[in-house]
Amino acid sequence: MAQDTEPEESLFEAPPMAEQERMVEAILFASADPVRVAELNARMPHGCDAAAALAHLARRYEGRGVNLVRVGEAWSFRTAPDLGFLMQKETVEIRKLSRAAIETLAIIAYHQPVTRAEIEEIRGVSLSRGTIDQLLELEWIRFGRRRMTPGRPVTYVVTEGFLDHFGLESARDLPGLKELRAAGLLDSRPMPGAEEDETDASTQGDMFEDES
Amino acid sequence: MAQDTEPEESLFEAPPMAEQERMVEAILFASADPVRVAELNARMPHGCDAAAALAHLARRYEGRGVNLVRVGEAWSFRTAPDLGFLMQKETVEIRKLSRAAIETLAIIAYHQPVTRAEIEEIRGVSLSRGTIDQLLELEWIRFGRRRMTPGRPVTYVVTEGFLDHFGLESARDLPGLKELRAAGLLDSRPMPGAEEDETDASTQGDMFEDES
Amino acid sequence: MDEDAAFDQADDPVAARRAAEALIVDVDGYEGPLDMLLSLARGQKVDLRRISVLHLAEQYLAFIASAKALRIELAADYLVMAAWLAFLKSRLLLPPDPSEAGPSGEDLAAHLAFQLERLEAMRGAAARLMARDQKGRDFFVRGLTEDVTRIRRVSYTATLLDLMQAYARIRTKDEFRPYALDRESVYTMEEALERMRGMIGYAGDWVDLSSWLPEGWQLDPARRRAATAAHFAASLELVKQGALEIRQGDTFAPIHIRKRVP
Repeated sequence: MAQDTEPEESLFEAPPMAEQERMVEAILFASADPVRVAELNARMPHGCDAAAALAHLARRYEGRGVNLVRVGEAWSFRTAPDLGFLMQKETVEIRKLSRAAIETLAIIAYHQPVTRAEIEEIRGVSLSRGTIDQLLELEWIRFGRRRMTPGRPVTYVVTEGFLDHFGLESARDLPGLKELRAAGLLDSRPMPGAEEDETDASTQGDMFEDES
Repeated sequence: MAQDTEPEESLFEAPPMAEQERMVEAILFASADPVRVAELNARMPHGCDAAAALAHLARRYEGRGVNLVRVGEAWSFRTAPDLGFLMQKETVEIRKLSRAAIETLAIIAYHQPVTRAEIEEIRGVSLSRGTIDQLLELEWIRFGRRRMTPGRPVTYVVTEGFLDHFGLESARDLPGLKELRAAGLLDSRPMPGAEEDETDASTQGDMFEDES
Repeated sequence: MDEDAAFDQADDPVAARRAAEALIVDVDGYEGPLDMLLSLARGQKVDLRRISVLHLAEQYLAFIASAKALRIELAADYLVMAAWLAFLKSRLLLPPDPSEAGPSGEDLAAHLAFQLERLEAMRGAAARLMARDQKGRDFFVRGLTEDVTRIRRVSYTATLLDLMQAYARIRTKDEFRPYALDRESVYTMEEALERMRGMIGYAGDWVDLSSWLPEGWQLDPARRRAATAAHFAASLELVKQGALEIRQGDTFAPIHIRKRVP
């Protein structure tokens, strides 16, 4: 009896970790875009543990010419940043962003979720329509939840594409985020004498999604 | 040779081989097409030996999920051949057998071995080639012996796979006409358990078209 | 900074004018009044937290005044900011009026300082962000990608019941043939209704219903019967809807219809 069941068990046994590592390696090499852990698990044979395989793989590629990087919930291979000089750049042209667009992007990244009015408040100038459009088109920002304040304004948050472009694991890894927060510079402070609503609004937003 | 290059090497100091390997790795990773050794050398710092770096790199990727392969004069990373299955996503769609196919199958099951001409005579319509092919492909029918009549036509019989699928011990276990009638199968009313739509569909089919 | 020079050399009208003009030209380079204030504040060369908001307000107002003197049109938001700063300045200079409600000059000044500091911080954050390694510039994605090929395999199935029903259907074709209308000679009321609705507008005077039968349905008796019945039923329906009037002079006499004029 035991002999009968043994071969069956081995049928359903997950492949050895070294094999799983090869599989993750192959799948990630085949894709230019980051692949989510869930998708890896779905594509690998039953019983595989993509997360564990990724951990092994990341170690293997440490210091190599290509590195395994995390982008939000997804993973991808990228060439090591110090070797950028070897690459031919004419194929990928980085669009020159306006100063307004860059600042707006930074404000969205650090203050997300943030409304248009808040962006304008921080910059002290109204936002031209093209700025948001451009960032949406680049797929660096997307709409977040509507703010639960009168008018239910839309909010903006950054995307995984943004994280991917700037080599960030998550929005928490934005440079200087902690210092800015500690200095109170990410607070939304209303103008003294202004209505209280605004404070409520930003506090609420913070509660809804601190991180996206 | 070695002596000639030595002074040059010391002048420009080529990066260590491990570094050259990283460079080749990054370039090949990011390139859309296989890269020639000459091009690698041209893109790498002066004094580099792409061929040697490639040899190291090929060894490193031996047995991995992606392999370094030579394509003519050029080199490229490719998915390990045994992992090709990961690049496919298979979905199985289950469809009902067409009316023509099920009728043909029924005739073969009840009358086997049966020739094409006989099937056509019983159904009263000519048999499209696709119908028999489909049943052969499903491995529900196979060729029987040729009939010892002029033209020696091939005959069709049902397979073990057919019996298996329909839960029959043998084709002889299929109920006869009398039994079918007794079971209410000759009634035009929908069978208990049979879907109403289906019955409707087939009835309508009878009215409008003889063969699908 | 140019702005500083503009105010330091106020005694030299030509130099002042030039400097002011240079500043005006620069207005295009500012992203609004807050940006300009930040730029002026940097000129104070102190930590933004210890900036003299009063001095800043004076600098800004002096700039606006010189721009006005040069008859240069300024965007409305620059003027709004000037008005607000003038108000802030008066609040900061005058002793607080206890009868007056609202925030104190210090509160307003502190908020302006906060806004400037926050804008500055965001500028820095943006710069640090853009200085990061960027995809397509510093690091690169896989060049030779492989698409996941989606294979759709179709599998067919049938039940024993299907099989037996199919066989029964074939073997008992004559007796089993389900009841079906001989559609060749059937004209439904729905069809007639549809047809009559389209024609009704033209039936101003009494017409014989039989003349309304469609072509091909007037000669063959079976077809004529079917079409007549359908059109009669449809007529009744239209009468009920108030679109038509119908009459028959005598038993078996021709049936006449006409459009009902409301």
